[in-house]
Amino acid sequence: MILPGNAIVTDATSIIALPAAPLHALEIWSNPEAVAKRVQKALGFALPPMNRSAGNAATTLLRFEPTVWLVEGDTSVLADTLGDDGALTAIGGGVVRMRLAGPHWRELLLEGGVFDTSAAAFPVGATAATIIDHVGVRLHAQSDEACIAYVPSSYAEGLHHFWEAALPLLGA
Amino acid sequence: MSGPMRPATGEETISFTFDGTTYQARPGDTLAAALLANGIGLVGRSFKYHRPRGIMTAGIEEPNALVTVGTGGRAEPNTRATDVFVYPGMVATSQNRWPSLSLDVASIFGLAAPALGAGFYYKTFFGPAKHWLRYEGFIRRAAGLGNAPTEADPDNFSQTAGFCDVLVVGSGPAGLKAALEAAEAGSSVMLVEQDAAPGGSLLRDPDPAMDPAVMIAQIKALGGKVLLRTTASGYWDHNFLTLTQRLAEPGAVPTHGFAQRLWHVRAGRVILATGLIERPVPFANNDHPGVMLSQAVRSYVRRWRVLPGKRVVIATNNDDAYLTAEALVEAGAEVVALLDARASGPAAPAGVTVHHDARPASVTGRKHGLRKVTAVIGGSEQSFDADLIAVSGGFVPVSHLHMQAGGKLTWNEEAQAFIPGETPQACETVGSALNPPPAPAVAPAGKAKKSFVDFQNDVSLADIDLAWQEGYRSVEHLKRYTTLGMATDQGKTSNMVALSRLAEKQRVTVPEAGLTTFRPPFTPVTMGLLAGAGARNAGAHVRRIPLHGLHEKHDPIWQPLGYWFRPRAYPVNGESLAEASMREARTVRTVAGLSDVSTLGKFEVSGPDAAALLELVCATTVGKLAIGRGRYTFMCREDGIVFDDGTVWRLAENRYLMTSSTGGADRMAGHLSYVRNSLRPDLKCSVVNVQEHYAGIALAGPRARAILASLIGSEPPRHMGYAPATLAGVPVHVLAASYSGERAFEIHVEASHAAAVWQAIDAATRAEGGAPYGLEAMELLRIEKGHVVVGGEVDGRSTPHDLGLGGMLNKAGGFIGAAGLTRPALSAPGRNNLVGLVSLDGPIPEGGMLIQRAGQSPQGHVTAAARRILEGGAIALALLEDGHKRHGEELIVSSPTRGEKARVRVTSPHFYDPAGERYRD
Amino acid sequence: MKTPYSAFSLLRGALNGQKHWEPAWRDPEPRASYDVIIIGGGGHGLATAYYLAKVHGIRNVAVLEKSWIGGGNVGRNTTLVRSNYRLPQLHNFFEFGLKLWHGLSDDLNYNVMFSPRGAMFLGHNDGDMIKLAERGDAMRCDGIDAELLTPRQIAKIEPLLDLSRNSRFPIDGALIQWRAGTARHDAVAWGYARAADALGVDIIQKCEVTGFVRDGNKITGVETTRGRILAGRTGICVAGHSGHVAGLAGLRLPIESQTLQALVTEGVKPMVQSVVMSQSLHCYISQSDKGGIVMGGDPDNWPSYARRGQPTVTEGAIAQAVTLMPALSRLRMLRTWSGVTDMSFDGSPIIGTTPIDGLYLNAGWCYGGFKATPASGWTYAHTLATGAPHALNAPFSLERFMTGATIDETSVGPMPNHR
Amino acid sequence: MYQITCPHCGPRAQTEFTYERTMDSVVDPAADAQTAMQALYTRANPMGLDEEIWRHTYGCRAWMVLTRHRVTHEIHAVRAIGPEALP
Repeated sequence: MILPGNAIVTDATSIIALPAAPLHALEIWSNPEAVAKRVQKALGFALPPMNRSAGNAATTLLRFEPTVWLVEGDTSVLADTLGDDGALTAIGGGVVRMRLAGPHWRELLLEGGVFDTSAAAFPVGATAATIIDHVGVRLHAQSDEACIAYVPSSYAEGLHHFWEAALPLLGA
Repeated sequence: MSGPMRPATGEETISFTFDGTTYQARPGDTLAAALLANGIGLVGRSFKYHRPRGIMTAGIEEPNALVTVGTGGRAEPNTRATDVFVYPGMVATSQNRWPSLSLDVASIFGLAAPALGAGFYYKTFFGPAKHWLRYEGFIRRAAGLGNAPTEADPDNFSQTAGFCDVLVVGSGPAGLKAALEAAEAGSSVMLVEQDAAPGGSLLRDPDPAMDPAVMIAQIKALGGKVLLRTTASGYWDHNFLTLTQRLAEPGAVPTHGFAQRLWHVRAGRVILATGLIERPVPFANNDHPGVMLSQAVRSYVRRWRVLPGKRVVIATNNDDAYLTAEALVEAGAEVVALLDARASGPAAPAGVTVHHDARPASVTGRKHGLRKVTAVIGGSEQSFDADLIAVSGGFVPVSHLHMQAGGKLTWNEEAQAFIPGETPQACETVGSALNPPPAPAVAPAGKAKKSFVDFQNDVSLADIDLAWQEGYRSVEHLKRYTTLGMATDQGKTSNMVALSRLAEKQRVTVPEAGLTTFRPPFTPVTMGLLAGAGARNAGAHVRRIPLHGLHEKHDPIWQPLGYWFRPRAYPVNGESLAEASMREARTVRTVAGLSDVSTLGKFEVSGPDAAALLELVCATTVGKLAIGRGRYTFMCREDGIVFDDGTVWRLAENRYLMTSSTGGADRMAGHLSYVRNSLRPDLKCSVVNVQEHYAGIALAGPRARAILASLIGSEPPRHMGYAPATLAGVPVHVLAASYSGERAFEIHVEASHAAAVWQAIDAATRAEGGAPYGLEAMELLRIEKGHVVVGGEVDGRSTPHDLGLGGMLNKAGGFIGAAGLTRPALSAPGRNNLVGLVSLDGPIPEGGMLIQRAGQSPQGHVTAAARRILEGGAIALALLEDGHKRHGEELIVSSPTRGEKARVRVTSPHFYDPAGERYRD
Repeated sequence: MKTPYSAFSLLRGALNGQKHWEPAWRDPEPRASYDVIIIGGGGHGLATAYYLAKVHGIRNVAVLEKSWIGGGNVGRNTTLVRSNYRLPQLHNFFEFGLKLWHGLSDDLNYNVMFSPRGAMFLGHNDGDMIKLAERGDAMRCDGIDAELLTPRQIAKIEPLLDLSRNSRFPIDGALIQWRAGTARHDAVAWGYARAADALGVDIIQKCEVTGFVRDGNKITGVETTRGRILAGRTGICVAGHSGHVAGLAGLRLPIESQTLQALVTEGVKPMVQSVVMSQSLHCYISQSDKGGIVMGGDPDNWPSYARRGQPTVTEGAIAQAVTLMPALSRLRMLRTWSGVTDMSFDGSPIIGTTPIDGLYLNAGWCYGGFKATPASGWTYAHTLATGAPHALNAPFSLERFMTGATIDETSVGPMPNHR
Repeated sequence: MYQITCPHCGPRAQTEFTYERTMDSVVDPAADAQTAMQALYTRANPMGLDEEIWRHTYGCRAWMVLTRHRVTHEIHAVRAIGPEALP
């Protein structure tokens, strides 16, 4: 049962929409190994495997799909690495990045969800696409204190309200 | 009946009301315990005959003591008094009685009972259906139980995902042990208990070797999650379970606004420690207040320190009831007789007379309890003065979840019970449900007519006999004919009693007689909980367009379109929708207007095989487009029917933009993905959904080109041309496409920068005398131009030819739908074709039927109606049988539901600038 | 001759302990051969047998049921009866049935409790209202009752609907068919069984068809768990399992089996008067005579023969229902159940001949078969008696899919799961 | 609610997935009309195992073929379909 007094912990959980940032879909349709090598050379780090992230100060790559990476930040070095094996397409206008911060973000994401966000199943550095309250969202476990949710812009306000409403339940 | 024993600890610190009278209760009391402590035995009325009913059990299986708890939007009708814990200020009200619980007029139905046996309603009330409706109104008012609230629910309900290695259901001795063992082995454990206190049978029969509180603390210390007041209500495929957790008692104001929580749990393994439910005993008037299950009596005495009766008869066919005798004697009650149906039994407590080969035959009662119990002992009748009878007809393992999981049951002859057997899921049953105490079959001793089996639905042994006599012999027929097991207790106390009667009738064993299946939920579940957050929005969030806030400033009329909301019109000076939209359309025809088209489906297709993919999806040729050019296209389903339309633009050598309709955008995204990844994984291309990435702004009208030229500082592309540009300092795509029939452009801009672009175009357009326009004006413009719209003329039943698009089909074929289109009926005469209609008198009712004369079956219907924007006069688009060949014919549009009618002439659907001269430079 | 059902006879029973009632139907052993065998003792099969005997005088008929009669979809639906379809082939067919419903209790001498309490489709915006008007106009032009309601008129019938403007799906109006309503589903199966039995039809329970007896391209009988039974004509009538049974004869059908769930709440005093549906949402709400709110929604959108649904599907339907009628929130879901439905590839049924001589098919009812019971039985009986379809079921041929003459009310095309 | 082991994401809840069609109803765009319509309009619809195309629509968006039992709902096998991809 919920006991009075839990409001103290919930105060520590916040949901903040981050400012718009350049986001691209990087898709590779042929010669994936060769492209991966070229990309690694250009970026200085390897393309992350499924449901993982990798990056440096300028660019973060998040893998949510078998053939597509979400690129956050600078893509200038990538264009030349793809040739006829892949393409970059801008998508940032359609995504709102929401930062769920505080010790209870994993619990918050279980509300209306179906995906196991426990540290064992979804460790720091992992990414996952799932559905929360009927909305398709993509998650990136940044740290034990924060997760970034990539939410379709049109649903961002609805989902924000949904999460705000659920805050009183956290830590129960 | 009962005086409270209640000495020792605890004080009556909680006030609550029942039927308006204030009573006191102790913390931890169920409403049933509190009522008994206050000497109240009459709690409710039965469903059919309105017989007086009391408290029969101490748990979720209670069939009789149903009350409404709470008020207003929080009122919960049909709440089991045995399954609600009293809280300060609780308001409980009895149900299904008028004018009062003790004087219920409808109890006269009991007098008519001989005529109202099982299924009586199938045999009478004949005549026209309308007459039945009248009888039915009376029956409906008499039936039902509590009243539904009439107000909206003020509380929220949470739905939460849960995951664990081991889920243990039930915190009795077996459940506690299993949960602790699993936790000690390093598994993540969830332990759920429907009661507010852990312990299960330990609360009634304490075991010094097991302290529930200590074990719970150990489980928690090992990281286990313990959920009290939580019922595992559904066991679904692949070890998925739904748990319902009460965060506040029925009717109570929840601490944080959430009344209950629904857990969606995926468990590695499930351990069911669900225990037993005691079986009642059929005898005459066995439904009267003062007839109680033996273990329930023991619970009230031991757990709640309430004495439900002072002079008690115990009737049993097993050893367990002897423990009840012990408890009663300890508590100072007089056990006037222990009737044991068996020839022998264990030793009884001192002072208790045991009668063997003894069965209860009938009871008589008074308001809150019994007066007399009559038994058949050895073959002769004997009566006892008693205010309570504690009965035990054996035990039924709680195998509901096991069966929901697909598990089998095996028959245990000794216990006359079905025991959980094999299951196809990772699930096992432990504890007493596997080992019910021996309890032999006993033939009922009382009159069948008043020996109730299903208490709540007033089904007696006689009803079962009648169903059998009339041929309703399969257990499912029996259940449906008599309504047995269909009440809110779902047959928890009645199923086995009924099944043994059926077996007796069939002269077969119980397992041969059959078994009904258990389906979720285990106990009834609040609808608001199942709705969750969706109770407020039907599970459908509103989708906001990027410029929602900007439009809001103009206070537009909003129009829902799927889950989106778009401005329908921007009225000024108190204009109506019709006035505003006509003004906006006129502005577009004469000056220029701008409109938000952000919700259009948009897909970027890139790669060497991009054109090949588009040629597959689009039914028109698109592969030969020059860079910087676009064209109108449409897409067919595999059966050849048009399902969407849009445009395709070649942005660069290997990069295309495809647009599609708003309503079909999600479907198109799935279709494209299927075609690209499933049908043609060999293609070298990428399809990216950019619907939300780009906001879209349409600029249309004779001044549109000049306005745009001034904004981008260069000549915009000619009709069906594409060019990148910079507008208000923001990079944009300019697509010269016209939907309105005027020279027009779509400006696509990254959504996060759309406001600046809209404001710049808006200012420049207004400066020219133009204005923004909404969906309604767009509709007027496109109807006049004869453009089809998905969901209107593109109705999911029309071919390209039907819609006048046949000429644009890719002659080479190879597109999806080409094969389907060859089917003969798709080119047979009599198909509905797109036509225009011009009214010869008044407005044309949209959706109206096209007929030649009154009384005739329709030959078509109006898909969209409008007024001509500059010339005036009513026009419409319609789908008409063989319409292509009927231009010039006069018909009637008839709308009987609206009492409207118009005479019309069939024309071409292109009313405005059919040659397309206005948008060409 | 069976004792006719009447109030008088019930009262007589009050004096004799209702001892004078005979079994509603016999429990005969199967004979070696019949003129017509109907596979499937559901509502449609029993109705077909009844009309074969009553209308066509063909009484040497057996209904073979693998389990107990009425245990399939006729006992698992939400009991809606209506004819308010947009397309003429459908509304004319169902209207013929609706007329039979209105006299069915008398015809069968069994109260099927058909209750014409009205069925309304709510509209939530202008687009919905035009679609509803279009449907109503199509019906009215063909002589079928339909009426548009304003929110104020709706409030009088269903005061507990959320009629406020700030609802997520505000209610702009409705299309009501007053002659539509609900019936007691089990009683329909039992009523037809009792009446057919009285005319000499053999109802054979626990008799599963395991194969067909074939002579070239002709079916001459069936193999069953109770032996071989021969027949002049054999009619499949096993909606939900049509794919399976037709498969025994080597036929592949334009049908995919899916699970459809329904639920009922605990009983409460009258709160829903009519049958409430929605043009934009996918739930339907009515109240049974016992007071339970009966509800359903979309099917589980993938193939299944299990009478076992997924919880999230019903949760979605309940969210819609509670949004429309917030007073449902504190009622409790008492029981859920599932049926297996034949999802056809245009959403309309199939009643008619097959490419195999002597074999007939009644299938593809999607989630709307209950209301069709009388019309389906009537036209299928005609088809089985004459070897050719009745005018009302002629459009519902099996061939239509290959020729393209599909009847697609929801206009979603060949994939039932896209519906 | 099923648990479907996505070849790319591992075990996930069914609500993330959508069912598309059976393998036997895939219409080859190059097929002749008769073959195409047979594929589209007839199904084996077995009361047993069948191969079905599903998509992890609300997850990794990838397509896969499930071998699934129509009565027990047991998923016997899942295999990925689609373009070649890195692990």
